[in-house]
Amino acid sequence: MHKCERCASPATVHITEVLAEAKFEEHHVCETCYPKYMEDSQTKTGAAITSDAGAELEEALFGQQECPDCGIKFVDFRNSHRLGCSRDYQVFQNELLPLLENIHGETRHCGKTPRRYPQTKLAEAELTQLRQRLKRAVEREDYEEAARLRDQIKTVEDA
Amino acid sequence: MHKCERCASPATVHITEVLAEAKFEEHHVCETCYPKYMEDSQTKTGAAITSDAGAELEEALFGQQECPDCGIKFVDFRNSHRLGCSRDYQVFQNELLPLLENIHGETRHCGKTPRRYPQTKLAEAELTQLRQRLKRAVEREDYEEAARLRDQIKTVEDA
Amino acid sequence: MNLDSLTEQSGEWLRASGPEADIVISCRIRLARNLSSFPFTNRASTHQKAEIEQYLKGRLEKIDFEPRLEYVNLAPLSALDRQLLVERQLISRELANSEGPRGVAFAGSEIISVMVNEEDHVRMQVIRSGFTLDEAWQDADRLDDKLEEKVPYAFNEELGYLTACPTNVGTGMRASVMLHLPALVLTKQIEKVFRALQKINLAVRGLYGEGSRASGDFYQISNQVTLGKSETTIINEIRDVVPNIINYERQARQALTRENHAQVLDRVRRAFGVLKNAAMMTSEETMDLLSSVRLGVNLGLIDDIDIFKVNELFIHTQPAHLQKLLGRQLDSEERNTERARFLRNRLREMDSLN
Amino acid sequence: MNLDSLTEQSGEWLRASGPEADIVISCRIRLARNLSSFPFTNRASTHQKAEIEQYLKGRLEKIDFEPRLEYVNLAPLSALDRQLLVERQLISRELANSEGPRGVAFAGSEIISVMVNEEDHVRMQVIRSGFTLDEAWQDADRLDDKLEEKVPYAFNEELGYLTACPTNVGTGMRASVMLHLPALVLTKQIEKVFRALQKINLAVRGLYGEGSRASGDFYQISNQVTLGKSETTIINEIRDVVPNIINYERQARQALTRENHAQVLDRVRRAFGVLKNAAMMTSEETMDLLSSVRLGVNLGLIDDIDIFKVNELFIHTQPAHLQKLLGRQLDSEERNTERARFLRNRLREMDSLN
Repeated sequence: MHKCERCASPATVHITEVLAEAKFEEHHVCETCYPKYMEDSQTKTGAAITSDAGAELEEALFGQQECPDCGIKFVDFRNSHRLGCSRDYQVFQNELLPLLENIHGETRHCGKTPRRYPQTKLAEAELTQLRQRLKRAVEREDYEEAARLRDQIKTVEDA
Repeated sequence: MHKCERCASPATVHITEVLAEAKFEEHHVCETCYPKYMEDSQTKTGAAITSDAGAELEEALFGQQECPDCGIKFVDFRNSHRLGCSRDYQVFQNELLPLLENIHGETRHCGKTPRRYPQTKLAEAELTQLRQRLKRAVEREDYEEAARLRDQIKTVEDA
Repeated sequence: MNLDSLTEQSGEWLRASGPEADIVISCRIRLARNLSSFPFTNRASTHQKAEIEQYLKGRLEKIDFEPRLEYVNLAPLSALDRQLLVERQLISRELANSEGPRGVAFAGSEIISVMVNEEDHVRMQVIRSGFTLDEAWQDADRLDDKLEEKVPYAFNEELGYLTACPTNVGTGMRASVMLHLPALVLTKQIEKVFRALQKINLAVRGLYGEGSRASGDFYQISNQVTLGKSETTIINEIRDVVPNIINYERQARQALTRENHAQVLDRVRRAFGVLKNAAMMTSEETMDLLSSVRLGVNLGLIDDIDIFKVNELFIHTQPAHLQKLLGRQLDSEERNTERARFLRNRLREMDSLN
Repeated sequence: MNLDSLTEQSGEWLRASGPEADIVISCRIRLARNLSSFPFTNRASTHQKAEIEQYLKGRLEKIDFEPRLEYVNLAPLSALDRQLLVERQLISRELANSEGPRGVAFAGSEIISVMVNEEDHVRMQVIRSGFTLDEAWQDADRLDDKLEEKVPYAFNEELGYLTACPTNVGTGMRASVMLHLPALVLTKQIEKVFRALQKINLAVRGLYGEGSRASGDFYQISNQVTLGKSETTIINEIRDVVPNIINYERQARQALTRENHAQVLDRVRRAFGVLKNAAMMTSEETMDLLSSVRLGVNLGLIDDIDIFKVNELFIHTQPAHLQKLLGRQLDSEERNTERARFLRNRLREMDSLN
């Protein structure tokens, strides 16, 4: 069991600070010292750590969640620096987001997307558009156009 | 002025110890400490130093001789490690002999002799021999031999 | 695939062709991908890893992509053969030393390789000679598209490609440029380059990746950030900074030639002399000496030596290559003797050819 | 005498001929003599020194001795020319750097030289290649006899030949043997040899005499005692101890070849490689590298190189020789460049001749 690094009490709050190049630094403090630790680390390394530490406090205070798919806890990730499966990104979202913010400075992907993935997305957007155009065609009683759109929607839906 | 290396009095005895490879070591003691120094150095490095030191004491107590040819004193040799002329070997004989003993372990030359030098020596020995043979020839009345020896002695004497 | 034949050829990335090839050895794009329906490699059971391997092997061999990739099962290979693949940069040291079902698919040209069951299920890479980041990215992108036609990737719209380590999430891309910077090292300006690159979130590593010493004055510059920027943005950032480093190295080379010509010439000549004559030679010393020779060739201080041949020596003198070339296992001392002999013969051959 | 011509030839003592020439470079006998009618050099006025010089020059040029000695007046010579004579061991560093009328008589073969107004009025020496102490003594003895016919020496029956320093009195003879002991240095046994020699009153010095570093693994062994022993006794003592050192060095060489063959081969080859390729080279490094090469030739690790040529390089790369060979004054940096060039050309020449 860890002792608080600021007093002799048992540590109940365990903080992982993320440094450059995916290196991690462990900190262990007790609940009494935690606000003071927060204050110091905020002035030292900025807000990102604070939210990370905040998530950690939550975890420490309200119990540890486990991924239903791969079975890891966030502490396992902290020890191995590896996640167990892709679902972990959702399960530990609160803990991971500040960490990602810290590593990448961003939390939203804006690069390449798998072709098959946007195909369905694209289809949905297309369908929405086609259905709107169908609705407008019916409103102006252009049934030739409505028939063409109906067939087109059927083709996209079946794709 | 040097102080005695054994007490605080002014040093009156100056000793040069000769070490290996013509290196020298200076020692300065007062007359009171000198016998003790002698005793120690005798047990330490043997009799040679003692005689050297004895010569030094003599020099220190009875004044410094100067070579009439080149004008150096023994102290000049001690400083430069070079003698001034060949006569110095006679002038400073008392000081040099223990030093030579120390460097070479011997004090008498027994190597090569210049040919011209022993030629006279040889001539003397030869003459002595020839004169003895002449005396014996005369004794046994061999005057032919005596005449030959007389001429031979004359030749050597004239050489 | 007969791995022994690898030693008879050289990876394309060693060819010393392409733009700025005197300073830019190679460009590399690496993409990390995972299958959505399996746990990440570190949490997968041996059985699951075998399934993943089987699944990916089948698809890799069938994808509509030229050149055709050939799959090599790593588990049954000897440590020596795996080390050989590491030295050729076809697989990572981590994959070589890990356990369980795993493999690599690559084509003869060695431009493209796809690791299976590395830290992520799929790690594909493209290495090209010279300053060719865009071309490498085009290849990698195309390969990725083709594989994705057959394989459902773990992806979410928010975080992009999901990877075992959050440092790779997003694009899953590591773009890197391998530079030979002997003059910046000699003039002690390399630290300045490090600091500048770190400021703009670019990482600097040695020849064999993370944690390896920058021996032979080789430095690999790569992106740290994989999330929140598109692949082309990341590549553009590196593509824009590399010419500055190239210029900096060129200036250092010119300054050396101008102000310390004799010293540099001496260093180069001595390195050449030792390489051509020594009877024992460690891998580390080889790298350092070859680096000086490479600088000498580029500065025109050593005539008529093919820079490609020098590049090749860097790889062929690595422990596994050496043992493969000689056809037998060697202990460390034997390697040092054989490495020296190999260098002597090769360099004298070159000399007499010219 | 045109000193420049000296650089086109080599002293006999370098010839690497004679018994045990792989280890014994040369033997040297030096006799100190003074004129009885003058103060020693250090107490002689400039006028007296001029008289001494005039007197000795005349007699040296007329003595009935083969080879004919030619007298060189040192005072008007440049520092470079004097240094040249030092490097060839024809004069001492002390004589080169002293002041006033002084000179040296020697013959073309450079076996014999007679210094005038060194520490003693006359210092004659004979240097011969190989382990040839007796021959050297015979030459020196004969030359001494011939000079003594014309010149009254300072001598007394008690102390023998009288010299400016009592360390030379008696025979006035210093007999020395120059040994090349690289294996004893490499195996760190050389200190043992020193201690043993000191115990029996023999001195050990470097290549250029008293106080000089033993660079190139050359060691000069000589008698300390000059009084109370005849010349032949002194020479016998040295002649008897040298074979032990030779054997000790040979054993060390055999042990190296047997137990550290690869390391020695590596050392020798690297030295050769650096010498044939470097662009800058100090005199000190040259000595050390040539020493390794010399060892290599003697161990048969380098083929077909004439050991005489290697011996010659030791001398021809000394500062004054180098400048003479190039026909101009050089500063220290230029010398290092030209020395390297000289070594490259010479060693490559040798290689291609073989």
